[in-house]
Amino acid sequence: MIDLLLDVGTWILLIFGGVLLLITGFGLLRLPDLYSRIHAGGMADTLATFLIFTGLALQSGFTLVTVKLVLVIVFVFFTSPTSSYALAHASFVAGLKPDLKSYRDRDEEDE
Amino acid sequence: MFSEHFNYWVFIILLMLGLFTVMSRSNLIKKMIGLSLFQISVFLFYISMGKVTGGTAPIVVETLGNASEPVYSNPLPHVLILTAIVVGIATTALGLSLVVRIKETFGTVDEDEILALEEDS
Amino acid sequence: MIIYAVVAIAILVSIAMALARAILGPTSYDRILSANAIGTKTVLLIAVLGFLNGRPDFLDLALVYSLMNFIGTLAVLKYFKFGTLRGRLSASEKKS
Amino acid sequence: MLLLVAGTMTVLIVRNLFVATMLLGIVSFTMALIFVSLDAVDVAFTEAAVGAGISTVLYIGTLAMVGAQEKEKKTIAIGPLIICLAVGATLFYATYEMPAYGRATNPVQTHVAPRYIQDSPTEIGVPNMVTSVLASYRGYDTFGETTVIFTAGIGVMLILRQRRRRKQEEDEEEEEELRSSTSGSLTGLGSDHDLVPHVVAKLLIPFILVFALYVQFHGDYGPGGGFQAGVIFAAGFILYALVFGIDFARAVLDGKLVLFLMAAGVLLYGGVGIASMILGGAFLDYNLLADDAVHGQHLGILLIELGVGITVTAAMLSIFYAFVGRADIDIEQGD
Repeated sequence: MIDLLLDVGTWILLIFGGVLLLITGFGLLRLPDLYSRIHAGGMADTLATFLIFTGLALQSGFTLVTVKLVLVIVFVFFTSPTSSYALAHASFVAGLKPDLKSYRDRDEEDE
Repeated sequence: MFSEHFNYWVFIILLMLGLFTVMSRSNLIKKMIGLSLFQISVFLFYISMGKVTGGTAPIVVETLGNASEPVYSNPLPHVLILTAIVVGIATTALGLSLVVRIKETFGTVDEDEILALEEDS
Repeated sequence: MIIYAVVAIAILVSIAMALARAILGPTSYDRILSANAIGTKTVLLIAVLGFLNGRPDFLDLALVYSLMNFIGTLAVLKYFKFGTLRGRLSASEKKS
Repeated sequence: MLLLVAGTMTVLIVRNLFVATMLLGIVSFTMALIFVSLDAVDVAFTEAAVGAGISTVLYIGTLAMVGAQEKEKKTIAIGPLIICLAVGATLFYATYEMPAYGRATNPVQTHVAPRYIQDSPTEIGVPNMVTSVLASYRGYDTFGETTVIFTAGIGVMLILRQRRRRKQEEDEEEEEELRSSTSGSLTGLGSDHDLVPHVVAKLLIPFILVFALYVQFHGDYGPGGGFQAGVIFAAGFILYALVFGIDFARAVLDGKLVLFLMAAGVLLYGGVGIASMILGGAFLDYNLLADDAVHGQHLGILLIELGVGITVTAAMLSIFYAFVGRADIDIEQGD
């Protein structure tokens, strides 16, 4: 019973993670400017990592593997937002402005 | 046929690209990058030679009772490549430091310009 | 087992997309971003592959990857903030 | 998956230098991924640590000093292209003579490898065959390679340490002025807004170092060992130097101390060999180091892996110091 429950949990988590990853990919490819791409690449990725690794941890039971999975999760949780932040900050300092024009164009199209 | 040699073909493509970069680019850093590519392709070649289909990484697993002994991939290429990677980075560092010195002496890292300067002086 | 394969394929597709961004990306920051994203996805893929092959004790690798990803990104950004590449960047900004 | 690599490579040829460096990092990641799928866990470990981390940092360090513009050249070099295609065609033809990929009966698999695979668990008693082959069966090779790294570290240091001559090109001076007019040096303390990386790095560095030690001493049982641990250890310090400035890192681990450690690692390796000679065996024959052969092998492998680890750490650090320290000299003179 518990095994079945764990399996189902893993399935759900992994599928959500996979879908999120695909969304990340599309976001990286399709969004108009750097700052929105950072959102796709930095935020969705972290959540997807969390989901997938939790799913894997459910499968592995209480072993060294689980401990390592948790370590990786913690590590990614620290580093991924940090590098996203540093990236956004560096590009802003370098004078790269958000591409507001494309948003405005789209809004006009909507109206 | 296709899957039997696919890895080797990829290796050849990478090797050609690396070789071409080394020979055709006059920028010295680009040459170093080409050299790295060349290295990587050779690593790929070795490792794919060592692979056994259905095998697993060459770290002994405990087999429980009647379970059959697992097939391991060949550890020897792994060893060679492992050391080669680290030595490779060391030599790359040496090359890059030479590039820095050349830049300081000649003021350029372009091979053609360096040769022209040499002829002038 | 199938789920692992499905997720692995999803990750691969995602990597391919990020790679396309790295190739297209108008500014260098886009390329850094996609390199970073590819790193994160590689970590995931290693973990999933480990489970797929039934030998999930190679997670040290994933840890090293995330570490190296972080260091590489920071180094590049540091170079960008204080390096000499600013002139080029404004040129590419005009394009966008 | 392999297609990914090919695609990346093609790109690598065309863009400017900085982009090429980034793409080299990506290629490295993909490559390590392929190594994992080809069962070469240890190699993937090393490739990840070296290719994606250290070599990117080194290329960046060079680019910071040299400048990232490559001159546009429209002409396609026909000579090299022809040579390349010829070499490629020859090799391609040669693959048809190659035995099929992944078959267990290939010549490579039948020569010495079965002996390593079958006997190493009983002879050496170390689960990770890569480690046992690396450190025990092929101990001579590894000793040589450690020496190569040692030499390379010293070489880089000698080349880059030299005072630069006063003969400077005009454009170079301009470049330096540009650099010194920007808000800080490459290695300086950074701006006030670097708070987040500072805190996170401070949190993570101890864990990185502990993890490096784990890799070092767990190398007998899982993927890992001296080479990888050395690189990770050095990476921890490089992170520290990147975030807090190189002066802080130098305060922790002085340049002279690094040199000393570099030599100490090689000496430790050689010392183990000589110790086994004194005990009456051949050079690097660990069986005699303890009462029992397997135990002796364990001890020997542990010691020489430690030696390798120390040397690699110190060599990487000294290379990094040399590169970054060079940039500092440049900036001082540009003022």
